[in-house]
This record gives sequence, C-alpha cells and structure tokens, in this order.
Amino acid sequence: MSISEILFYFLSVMALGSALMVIISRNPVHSVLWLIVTFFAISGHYIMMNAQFLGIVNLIVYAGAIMVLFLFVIMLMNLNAETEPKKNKWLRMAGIVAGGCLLLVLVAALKDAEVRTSAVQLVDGDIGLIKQLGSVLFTDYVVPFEISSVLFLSAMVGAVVIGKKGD
Amino acid sequence: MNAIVISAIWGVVMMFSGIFSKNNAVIRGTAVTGLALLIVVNCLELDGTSLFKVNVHGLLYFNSFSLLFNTIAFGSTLLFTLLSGRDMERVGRSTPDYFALIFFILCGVSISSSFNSLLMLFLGIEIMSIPLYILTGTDKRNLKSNEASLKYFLMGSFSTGLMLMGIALIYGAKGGFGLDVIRFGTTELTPMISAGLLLLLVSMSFKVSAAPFHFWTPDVYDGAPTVFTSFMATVIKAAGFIAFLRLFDDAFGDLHPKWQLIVAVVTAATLVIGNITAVFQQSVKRMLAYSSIAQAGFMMFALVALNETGKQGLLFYTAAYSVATIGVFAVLIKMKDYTFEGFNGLAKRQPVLAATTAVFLLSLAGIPGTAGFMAKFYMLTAAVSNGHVLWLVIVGILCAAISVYYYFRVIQAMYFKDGEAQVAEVSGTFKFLLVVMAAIVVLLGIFPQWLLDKLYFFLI
Amino acid sequence: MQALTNRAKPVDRKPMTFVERLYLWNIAKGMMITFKHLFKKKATINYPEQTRPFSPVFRGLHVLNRDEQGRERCTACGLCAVACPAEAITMEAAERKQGEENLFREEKYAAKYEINMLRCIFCGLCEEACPKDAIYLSETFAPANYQRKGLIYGKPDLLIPHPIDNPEEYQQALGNRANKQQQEN
Amino acid sequence: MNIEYYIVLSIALFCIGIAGVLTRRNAIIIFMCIELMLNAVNLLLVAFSKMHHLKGVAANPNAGIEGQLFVFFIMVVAAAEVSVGLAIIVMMYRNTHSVDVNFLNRLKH
Amino acid sequence: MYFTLLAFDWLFMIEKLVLIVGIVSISLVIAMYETWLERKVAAWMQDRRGPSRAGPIGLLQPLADGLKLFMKEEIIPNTSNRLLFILGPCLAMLAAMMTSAVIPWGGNIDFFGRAVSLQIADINIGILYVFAVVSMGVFGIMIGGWASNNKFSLMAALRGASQAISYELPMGLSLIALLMLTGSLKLSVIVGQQLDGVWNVVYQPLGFLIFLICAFAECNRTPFDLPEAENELNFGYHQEYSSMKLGFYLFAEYINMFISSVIMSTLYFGGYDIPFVNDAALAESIGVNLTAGLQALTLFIKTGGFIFFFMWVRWTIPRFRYDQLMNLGWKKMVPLALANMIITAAVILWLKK
Amino acid sequence: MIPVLLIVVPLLSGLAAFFIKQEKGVKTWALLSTVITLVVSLLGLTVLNKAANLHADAEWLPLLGSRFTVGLDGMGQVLCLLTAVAFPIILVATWNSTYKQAHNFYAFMLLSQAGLMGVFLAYDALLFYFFWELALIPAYFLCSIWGGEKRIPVTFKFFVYTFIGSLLMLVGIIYIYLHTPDQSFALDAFYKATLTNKEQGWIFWLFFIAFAIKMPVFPFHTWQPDAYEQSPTAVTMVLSGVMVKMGLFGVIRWLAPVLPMATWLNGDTVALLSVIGMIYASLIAMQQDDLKRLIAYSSIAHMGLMCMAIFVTSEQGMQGVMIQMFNHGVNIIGMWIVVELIERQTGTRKISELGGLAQKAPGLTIMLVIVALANVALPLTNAFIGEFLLFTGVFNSTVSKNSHWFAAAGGITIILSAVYTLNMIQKVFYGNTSSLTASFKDIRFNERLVLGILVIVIVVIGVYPRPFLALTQETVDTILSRMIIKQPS
Repeated sequence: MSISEILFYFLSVMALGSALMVIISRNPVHSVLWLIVTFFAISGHYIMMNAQFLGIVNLIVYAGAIMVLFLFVIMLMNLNAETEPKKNKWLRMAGIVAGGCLLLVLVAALKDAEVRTSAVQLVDGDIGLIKQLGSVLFTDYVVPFEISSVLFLSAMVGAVVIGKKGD
Repeated sequence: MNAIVISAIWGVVMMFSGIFSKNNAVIRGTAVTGLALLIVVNCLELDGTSLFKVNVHGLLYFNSFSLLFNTIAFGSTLLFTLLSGRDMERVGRSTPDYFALIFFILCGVSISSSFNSLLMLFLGIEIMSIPLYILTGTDKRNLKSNEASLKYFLMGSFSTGLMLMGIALIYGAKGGFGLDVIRFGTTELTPMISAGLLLLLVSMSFKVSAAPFHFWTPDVYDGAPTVFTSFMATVIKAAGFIAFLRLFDDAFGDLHPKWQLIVAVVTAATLVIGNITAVFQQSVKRMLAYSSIAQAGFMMFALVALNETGKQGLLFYTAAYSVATIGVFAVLIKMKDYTFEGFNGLAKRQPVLAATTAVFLLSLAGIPGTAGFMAKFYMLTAAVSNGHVLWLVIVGILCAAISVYYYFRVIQAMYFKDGEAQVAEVSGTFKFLLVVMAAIVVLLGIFPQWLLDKLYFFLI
Repeated sequence: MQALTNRAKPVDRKPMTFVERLYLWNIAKGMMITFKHLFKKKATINYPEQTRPFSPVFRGLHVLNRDEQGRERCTACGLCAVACPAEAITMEAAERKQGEENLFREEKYAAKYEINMLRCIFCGLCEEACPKDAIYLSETFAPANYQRKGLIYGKPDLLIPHPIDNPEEYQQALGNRANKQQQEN
Repeated sequence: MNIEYYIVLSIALFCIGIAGVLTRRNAIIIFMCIELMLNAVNLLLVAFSKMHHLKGVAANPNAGIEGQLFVFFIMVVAAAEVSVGLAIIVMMYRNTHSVDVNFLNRLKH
Repeated sequence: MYFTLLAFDWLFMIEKLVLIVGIVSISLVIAMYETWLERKVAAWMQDRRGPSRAGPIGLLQPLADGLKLFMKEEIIPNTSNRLLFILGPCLAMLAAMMTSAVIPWGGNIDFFGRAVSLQIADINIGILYVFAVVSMGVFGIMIGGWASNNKFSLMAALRGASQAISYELPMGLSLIALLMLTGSLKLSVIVGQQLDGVWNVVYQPLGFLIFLICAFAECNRTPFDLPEAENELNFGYHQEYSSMKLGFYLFAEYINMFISSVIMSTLYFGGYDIPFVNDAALAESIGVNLTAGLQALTLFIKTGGFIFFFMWVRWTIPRFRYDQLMNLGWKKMVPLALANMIITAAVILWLKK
Repeated sequence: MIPVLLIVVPLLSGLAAFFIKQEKGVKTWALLSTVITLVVSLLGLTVLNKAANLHADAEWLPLLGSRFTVGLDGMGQVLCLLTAVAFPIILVATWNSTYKQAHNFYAFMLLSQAGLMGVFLAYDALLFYFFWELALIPAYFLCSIWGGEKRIPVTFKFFVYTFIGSLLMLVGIIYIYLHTPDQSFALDAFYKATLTNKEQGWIFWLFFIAFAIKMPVFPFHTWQPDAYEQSPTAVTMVLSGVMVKMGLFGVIRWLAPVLPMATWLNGDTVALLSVIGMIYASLIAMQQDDLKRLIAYSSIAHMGLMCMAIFVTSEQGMQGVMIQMFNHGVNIIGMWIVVELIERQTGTRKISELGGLAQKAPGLTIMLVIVALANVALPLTNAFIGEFLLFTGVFNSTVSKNSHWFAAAGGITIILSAVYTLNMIQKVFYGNTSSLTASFKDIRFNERLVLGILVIVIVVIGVYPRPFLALTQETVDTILSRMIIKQPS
C-alpha cells in the first residue's frame, strides 16, 4: 500500500465518519464542527489530487465563511441538544432506510460504470493550480463568471430585503 | 445575450431607483420601462441584431426558440407588473428591491432558456431560484409566508443537490458539460448516464413541480404573497419547462425512447394528482396552486413527445397559461376572501372582473375559442403524433375534464350564486388591462397563428 | 436665555470636513504624543529600595508609648476608645498588682488593648484624646496580612520597644515625628 | 487510485447528506446536510476532472479543467445560497422561536 | 515545488521537521516576549517602568507568568460543554501556529552541501493558505465563547466572529491589488521580487494601510478589541477560562500578532530583504549561511517594528463602538479596497500598453 | 356567403345584445336577429341556392392545415333551417316570460344559435370542434343562471358529460388529422385518411361517445332528463329541439363516412344500445308524472330510433333520419311550448295535478293534440313520413343481420310512445279540472301564432315531403357511397 493509498483511506474514513456524526449528533454545534471536519477531509482529498486551489478555497469558503455563519446563527439562536426537535422514530428510520437504499441503488448501478477502471491522477497534473484555472476561467468561462456576479447581487439584495427591520 | 445583459443592468437600476425616488409610481414606471426595453432588445436579437458582442465560448446558444420564449416571459412579466405592480407595494416596503429581484430572475430566465452547457443551466436555475426564495418570504410577519419560503428554499436547494450529482455523473461519463458533448455518441444508457439522467429528471421535476416531486408547491404557492405567487406560477414555471425541454432535447434527445416512458409516467402522475387534489380545495389560491401542477402535467406532454409540434406547443402553452394565470391572480389579489365563497356574486358587483376572470378560467380549462384550447390542442397533437403514448393522451383528456370542475366552481360562484363578494378598489386602468388580456386570450385562441406563425418561421 | 456671565463660550458645532473625518492627522498626533512619552522620565520609584519622603504631618501606625523607665503609660481610661470615630479601639482594664510598678506607670493599666486596623481611619483623634500621651501615631505603615485576624493589633504589636533594654529600636520606633515633638516640648 | 473509489466515496457522502435531510427536523441541520451533498458532488467532480485530465492530457494540456471550474461555481452558488437561506431561517426564528421544520405544519388548521 | 506531502524523502522530512520545531519554538518565545514587551511599552507610554523585578529589566517575567498560568487551578464550569471548552483554546492556538508554515524566513542556507530553504512549505497558493488558516482562527474564539455557557462569553465570541469575517473581506481585496502586481501567490516569489526591486509598500500604500487595519481587526487588537471589551463584556470570550487554557488564548493572540507582523513585512516590506544591500552580492562576499542569518534577523527586526506598532496603537487609540466597527469595515474599508484594486488594475493595464 | 352570414349574424348580434340593457329592446333585437337569420336561411334554400353562394372558404390556421371552410349541403340546409326556424319560434313563444338580466339571456341565446349554425356548417374538423364547444358554453350559462332549483349541479353534470365526450372526440380528430395525406383538417382530407381497422375501431368509440352523449344514447343519457327539467323552457327547447341533432349530425357527417369500416363493424353494437335505450326510455316515460321529464324520455326514445337507423345504414333509413331530424325538432318544440304555457298558468307540471284543460282552453288543446299525434307519428303528420322511412330502412338493411329484430323492437317503442302520449293527453286535457286548472285561460295571440305555424309545418311536411327528400338526397348519396365503397364486399 503506497502512502497515497493510506492517505486516501485515512481521509475517506475521516470524511465518512464525520459526515455520519453530522447527522447523528444531537447538538447542532457538534454537527457544525463535524461538518467542518468533513470539509477538512474533503480538502485533503483535493490537495491529494493536486487541486490546490479548490482545496484551499474549500477551506476558505466553506469552513471559513459558510460554517462560521452557520455557527453564528446556531449560537445566536442558542440551539442545543435540549431544544433540538426530534423526529418521530419511525420517520427517522424511514429517512435512514431511504438514504441507505439510495446508496445501495447508486452503488449497484455504478458498480459497473463505464469508467470504473480509469485512473485518477493524483500528484501530477497542473490543472488544479491557480494559474491554469485562472486563465481558463477568465477566457472560456468569463461569461458564467460574470453571471455569477448577478447571482451574488441578487442574493445580497435578497438577504437585505429579508433581514431589513421595520416591515 | 441582449436580454441577459440588459436585465442584469436593469436590476441594478431598480436597486438604485429606491434611493433616488421614494415615489412608488416612478419606481413602477422604471420597471415598466425596463421590461419594455427588454422586450425591444430581445426582439432586436430575434431579428439578428446583437447589441453585445460577447464570445460565449459555446456555453450559451441563442436560437429563436429561446428568444421567443424570452419575449413571452418578458411580456408576461410586463402584464404582471402593469396589473399587480401596485399590489406588490402592499407586501412590504422594499418595492425597488422586489423589482430588482424580478429583473434578476428574468436574467436567470433568459439564461436557462438559452443554456448550452450544464454549467449555465445550473447558474440560470439558481439565479431564478434564489430571488424567488426571498420573494416568497417577503411577507415577513406572516407565518405562512415564512414557512413557504423556508420550505421552498430547502426543497429548492435539495433538488439543486440532486441536479449537481446528476451533472457530475454525466460529466464523468462524457467528460464535458456542453450539451453537444453530452449528446455526441450517447446512444446507450450506460450506468453513469442513466443514473445522471434520472437524477437530472428528478431535480428538474422538482423545479417544475411535477409529481411526485410536487408536494412543496401548494404550500409555497399558498404561503407566498399572492402577487409573487402569480409570478412564480407563470414565468418561473414556464422557464423551468423550457430549460427542462432544452436539456432533455438537446442533450438526451437520442435516448428519447429510453426515457420516454418514465417521463410519461411522471406526466400522468402529475396530471392525476394535480387535478384530483385541486378538486378538494376550499381556497381559490390553493386551487390555483394545484391547477398549476395540473397544467405542468400538460406542459410535460411536450417533453414526452419531444417533437417540433411539442416545442411550438410548449411555447404557445406558456404564453396562454401565463397570461390567463396572471389575469386570474390579479383578480384574486383584489379579493378579500380567497375561498370559493368569497367569489359569490362577483358578477353583479364587478361584471368586468367577473367576465374577464371567466374568460381566463375558460382558457385554463381549455375551452375552444380561448388560447388555452389551442395550447392543449398542440400538446395533444404532439403526444398523438409521437404515437407511443396514446394512453397518456387519454389520461390527459380525463384530467382536463376534471379540471373543468374546479375552474367552473369559480365561475359558478361568480355568476350563479348570490353573495356579497368583497373586492378592493379597482381602477379603470386595471379593468381596461384585464379586458385587453381577455381579448389577447380570446384572439390567441381563435387566431393562434399570430404567435405560431412567428414560431414556425423561426423554428424552420 | 440671557447668559448671566459672559464666561460661557459658544461650542463650535459645525460639521467636520472630510479631511477631519478621516482622523488621519489626529491619529498621527495622538500617536506622536504617546511616542513622546516613551522618552519621558519615568515617575516610578523602586519602592523598597527607594522611598518617598513623608510629609511632616503624616500619621502612621499607632504606638503605645512607655515612659523613660520603660513603664507603660496607658491607664485604660477608655477616652481614646470613646474618641475613635471608627470604633476601632477596645480595651480591658486591670489593677496593678504588687511588684508591677516597674511595668505600669499608673495604678490601673490596660490588660488588653486592641486596635482593629481594618477599621481605623488614622484620624489621630485617639492621640488627641489621650490624657497620658500613651498613644500616638507613628510614621510606619500597617503591613499587609493574609488574614483579617492578623490585622487586629494587640498590645504586643502596638507597644513600643523598651527604651532601656533596646534603646536603638526604641528611638527608631519613636520616629522623626515623635522626636520632633519631643524636641519642641 | 481508481475512479471507482472516489465514486463510492462521493455517493456515500451524498447519501449521508440525503439521509440527514430526511431524518432531521432542524432547518439548519437540514441545510447543512444539503451543503454536505454539494461537497460530495464537488469531490466527485474533481476526481472526474483529474480522470479526464489523465485521459486527455496528451491532446490538450488543460483537459478536464472544466470539472474543477464547475466546482468553483458550485462553491460560489453555495455561498450565495447560504446567505439567503440563513436569512430565511433567522426570519422564521424571529417569528416562531423555533427552527423545527414541522413546527409550522402544526400551525395549520 | 508543490506541496510534497506524498513523496518520501527522509532527509527532506527531517529537515522540515527541524524547521517546524524551530519555527514553532521561535514563535512561542517571541509570543512570550511580546507579553513582556506589551507591558513594557504600556508602562513607558504611561511614564512607568513596567515589569522589572524578575530578572534584569524583568526579562524573566514571561517565564514567571507562564509558570503562574501553569500552576493555576484548571476550572471547567459545570454547565459548560466540556469537550468544546477544551477544544476552543486548542483550535485557537493551532490556527495561530499554522500560518507560519508558508513564510520564508530567510534565504537558503547551505547545510553540508545541501541547500535548505528557510521556509517550511513553499506552496503555490501561499497567501490563500494564510487566509484559510486565518479564517479557521475564528472557530477557536466562537467555540470557546459558546462552550463557556456564559452570556458575556457568547456575545464576545459572536462579536469576534463577525468582526473577523467582516475584515477578512477588505483584507482579501487589498491583497488582490498586491497580487496583481506580483502575479504570484507564492510568498517566496513575492519576497524574491522585492529583493531586487522596490518594496511593495511603495506601489501599494493604500493597500498596505487597509491590510494593516484589517490585521488589527483580525488579531482583535485595540482599537478593534471588542471581543475583549472589559468594560462591556467583563473579560470577553475567555471569561470562564483559567490556567493554561486561558494561557493558550492569550498566547494565540500574541502569536497572531507576530504572524501578521511577519506577513506584513513579507508582503509589503520586502520580507527578509536587507535594505540598501544587494543580497545576492552579500551572499557571495560573506557566505550563504551568514547572509541567511542576517536576512532572518532583518525580518525579525521588521517584525519587531510592526509588533511595536501594534502596541503603540493599542496604548494610543481608544476602542471603537460596535456599530462604528461594522461601519468602518463594510462602508469604508470594502469600498476603499475595491477602489484600490480597480485603480491598480487600471494602472497596470495602462502601463502594459 | 350564406353560411358566413348564418354564423356571423347571430354571433355579432349576440355580442351586441350584451350591451342592450332594456329588456324590451333586447327582446326585439334578438327577435329581429333571428328573423334575419331565418330569412337568410330561406334565401339560401330558395333563391340563392347556387353552389357559389353556399360555400365559403378562408385562411385560418395555415400551419395546422385548418381552414375556415363552411358550406351548406342538403343536410346542412335542413338543420340550418331547423335552427333558423326554431329560434324565432322559441323567442315568440316565450315572449311573455321575463328574465333577470335579460340582455345576458338573449345574448347567450343568440351565441348558442351561432354555435349551432357553425356546427352544422363546418367543413373543417377543427372548426367543427370549435363550434361544437361554442354551442355548449352559452347553453351552460343559460341553464345555470336561469334554470330551476337544482340547476347548478345538474347543468354542471351536463356540461362535464359533453365536455369529456368532446375531448375524446378531439383526440380522435387529432389522430385522424395526423394520418391524413396532407396533414389537414378538411373534411375531404378526413375522408382520405388512411387508417387501419384497429385504429378505426378505437377512434370510432372516441367519436361515438362524444356524439352519443349529445344525442343521447342509452348509457350516456343520464344528464338529459335532469337538464331538461331544470333548464328554463326556452333553453330546453333549444337543447332538445336543436342541440341533440348535433350528435346525429356528427355521426352522419364526421363519423360514418370517415370511419366506414368501424361503423360497419360496430353498427350492430350501437344499434343494440339504441334499442335498449329506446325501450328503456319509453318504459320510464310511462311512469313519469312530470310533463317535462316525460317529454325528455320520449325524446331519448326518438333519438335512439334515429341513431339505430343510421347505423344499420340503408338509403331509406338515411333519408328518414334527415327528415326526422327536422321533424323531431319541430314537434318537440311544439310540445315544450304547450308545457310552458301550462306551467306558466298553473305553476305545476305534474300530470296528476292537472286535468280538464280542454274545456278551459280549447285552442291550446287542439294544437297540442296535433303536435302530440305528430310525436307518435300518426299518418299525415310529418313524423309519420320520417318514421316510416326509418323503419323501412332498418327493416330492409343489408348491412346488419339483425335488422329485423331492431325494427321489431323499434315498433314496440312506437306503440309505447302512443301509450304514454295519449295517456298524457287524456289526463291533462280531459277529465275533471283540478283546483290548479280551474282558472285556466286560453292561449294568447302570439302563442296561437307560433303553435299555428308549427302545426302548419307539421301538416305540410306530413302531406308533401318531396322537396325535403329531394334536398337531402344528394347528401345521403354521397355519404352512403363513402360508406359502401369502403365496405368489404
């Protein structure tokens, strides 16, 4: 087993375990923290695949900004294990079974996917570097880039409309 | 490209209009100007004049189909603004922001009608959805509105997640996001493609509220401020369908026989569930919500059939459906009581409102002589000419008959029952506009070629 | 309203200009002020090594005085306790026995004499009240203590060293103030 | 590393997200689970992108880069969505003092 | 030269390990002496002498303080969330330490024929890494504040988080203007450019100012020390902490200050560039190792200057009110940073023409 | 020219009527309009009966291959004449009734006339469908607003029935349209459509259900008695006199010639349904106490007979249907008028509550007896001609093997109809006057005039049917030729 395989398994177990903990934890704050751990694991995967830019941006955007917001809101609302609404046991079971079934189905379907044996390039390959990404982003993908600014603008206006006091 | 750029710019203009003017009439006027401008530039592009020379690198593809739909969407929005713009001001104080959001939505609409890459589809749908989540929740003190907004948001993002997974799987199989890349050489349902296709189907069904992924729709439509429900149920839904059709036509067209049955089943479920549940509603608003699901079922005929007739028909259907629904909602907003009983005796108090509403409802029910009939006719023709789904046609017919029941309940209440319908003040302009819209509905019903000619010659 | 005096100055309330609102210059000024202080002479005194001179009227810790033969002057009359505004002084009187004449000057003496230093305000009224010049306030501090109990000073803490047995210590305890007074007397 | 490991990993994460959406009632947690789903997709996209890169690098040095760009856009959208979503959740909390998605259902007549 | 985690070069690993240990201990020592310096500077500015008893001019004071912190009783409040209560200071410390990994401390040194770089990891996206780690730092504050189960702590934690998030934005924007000049995110490249040329602060005075202000905010230093505003929130987010956990928080703050000073020197003041001296020529004349030492020394001197500046400001400028803080962040810094960015871009384009 | 006028005149005058608020004025306006229509129709029948005048064609939906093609052939002439005659008669007969919001009432009446005309004139399937529905909507409003107590559910039932039927027909139309050689909705193109037997089979039922609901034929008839009962009489007259003919017309024009194979194959089934319906309706009619329901059931029986005749296909039968369509319309309108007169004066329609009207109103009685006798097809009345032809047709049919049985069953219904009609006459007009009929007055001039005209028509056709037969001969020939040519030998 090469070191990259060991790393892969380590990160995967970390990601899956912490993702499971996200949905198992009673306390919302714990959920957030486990999710952050998941993001770290995923970022680790990115870096392993030499997608450095995405790995770091994942940390900055998801772990650093989005999850802080989540934590912020949860803390402001003072949510904790006691106030956590509990779903009916059967409904919960049903949810888990549904998720599990979907997993089974998808895995079974993709078990013999056409690209199954293709290799993923791990350490080499420059496409994940900021230089390459940037040059493609600002040439071929400049239109969606600009359009995403509209998206942000609308989200901003929206958040202001919703959050504004007074009416 | 014209429409995308101008609508984004005008959204910003609307944002600032609130700073420069506190007068709602001015703001509304700005919005109307913007919409008119949008229609003009869009028609210019239809004519071949592109104002912005942007190299889209194959991510967008403008053809007359998408541009014509844009025109229809902008036109519907214009009608909507003219009719209900004043009511928008009653929802909350940030009228300019609402208009700004609507313009951003229109930007999203024009993107999702002309995407040529799954990336643009994703962005377009998100730009449409995110402002809508907000608009749904603008009635901030109203718990129903809050709930609707939250529900819509959670459902919307959930379906986005599904869609992205679908996109990822398809990317894995084909190595690209362009519709042409995906279409090229895709004749077999390999595991990855079929999984991706299914996920995309499910998520798009979520977006257009096709059964069994429709359950959020009634609550959301019911909870949202009625003005925005009107917009949501028409322009947005139509845009969703256009995107749906474009995706499945351009990317998976060659696989059509493979997925036709499943889409047909979804369609049938949508029709049956939408119509039957609509029958049991007590509130007209909820009824219209369910009826929009039912109408979605008819629009899905285009997808099932996937032929030229279906495409033309879908465009015509969106126009007919949007105009009629906007009209009905505009009247509904003016009512004090949203139950069927609230409409009792409207014909005596407000004959113009009642008559025009009746025309709109007849159109929704698909009575000949109205645009709704021609729309349904096109859909049925498309499905029949496809030849594989005649059972679906029969289901459609029966459901159309059921739909008569609930549409006519309103007509019955307005005309045949006695009561004191409580109506807010309506202006002469409002009535005039309603009459104009009713005239459009009837004229399109009798002379559909006024729209279809255009369609035909652009499509050929 | 008519101003009664013309001392009131009108306040300048005109809005600040843009440059003023940037505060850049003001911040710089403030920084310079603090910077200058870096080089100023430090006001600190390294206390145990250096001390600051007391003022001549400084009133420090109480001392129970003895006369020249080393006898306690206090006669436990209780006037000091009465005079004390903080009620910090308590005492118990006792009669002088045979053979104790070399210890106590008067026939009655204080068997127990306590001052609660936590209450004392060092006003010096006890000194004023004492008819026998038995108590006076010295120039020393009350040292810190870990317990409240320890700050209730009894006779052993208050009594001045014996003038014949330990003359140096006696002199030191007497302090400048008492010496000065004695000189004046 | 074979792609199938990544596929299974992503799908498992994705399904955990879905199960979370279905099992929890706290709106914020549901939302977080949706974010988890998006991340699973991101991971899969990056893996695919590297796979396609390996396949096509001979012809095009930037082969497969669009997968990573897509991830970039997903992150952009997720950020926008979060701002809106949390605003909505906070708005609801202000009115009901609950983030239970079923709470409002109980208010219905 | 990317982040070679996967390759197995033992010598390389050892070298890096040594470097890591070295840098960590240096940062710790510096943080310790910052506390000393802080008290000294405060005293000087208030015409006092500051700590002077422990060792000559109080140089052993930090050790005494540390000893005291270690000896104190560990108190974990009953109602707190134990795990998170402990996790909070650890995270704060971890985040503070991690940043130093990408900073070039000096030129290469020659170690028995092996060129050893005085940088733990010269990764492609150095500045982004710094950002990622800095944004992690918020968690320490938030978790600690929340886990204490104390209103004041919570308020302070939320303040801290929102402040950090708000000021990360203009910080990033001001950096973008700089990155447009350098064209690389690698810190070694940025320093390398300044070695031969002019320090970036000359090109980017406004950007530097913005960065500086944001650095103050990110480190929770006065005038932005709202999370620890004693008169409003008692002791801030670490109110319930005692002993070494409190020590960790305080240490983290000082390490942050150190690191942001280092980064500012690196980005805007030439890093380890010895001013007015041609470093390459110097290396030839007095040897690589000596030069590297001198360079590291230069960097530390620059850093020390910044640290002094931090303290100087602390004892000069009063604390902001919360709304003023937010107004400054969003309504002044962000537009200013944007303007800076646009102007820089325009100038670059114009010059290229 | 003529067909366009026939549609446009009532359409425009109907739309205009919405805006005439005085009751008197709108009544006059409506009467004027219907009379003009009648005149136009008569002109088309007599003076201007050149082919150029009887056909019109205009562009409508070029993309779909649908054109605005209208024309008058023999059958069209007959039915248009019926429509044109019926409306003025109805208006005059109900002249004394007052309606709330009269302008809307008359406007809807005129619109439904336009729709009916359109149905009978259309030569284009889509146009046909258009008018088919267009005739329905005004009728729906008329019944729902001005009908009896239970009008809303009853009318709605009627509406939904017919709407479902017509939607099914729409599917059929679309299917055939897609199989026409040049993708067109024109009648000729429909005749040329190539369809396999299997396709014909199921399309047949799509069409037939629509028409059967309209006629109505046995299992689809349940809406009819209720609707007739609850509608205002003027509307009942339109429904039963004219509108039910749409079904028959549809079968003859659009079903039988387009799907000859299926017609031939399913003829017996349909005929059987018709027979069951006839006997069933006649039996129920015998039990009825309500005059309106009685007439309604008798109408089902008569329509059944005509339907049966079409499907057992022979020349006499077809001729009989043509003429009987007209006759049935005239007769049943006469019956309704009488019922209306009785109800208006006595306030009841119950046979058991009436009696002895012959003494009080001899004029009315005479008229009614003639109309009623025509209804049971006594010789010298118009219906005799029609029913005679029908029976001979059925009896001589070469198409159906069971035609004898059908004829026999039909014969039974004739007897039954005589039973209940005469029973009704006896109970209502003879015997003792009841408290309700004691103050009965005879009919007024306008009513007398209307009934007089009807009686004259009844007698004239009964005596001299030749012009009618000549008129429809050509149509019958063409249709039969289509049906027979395509039949397997």
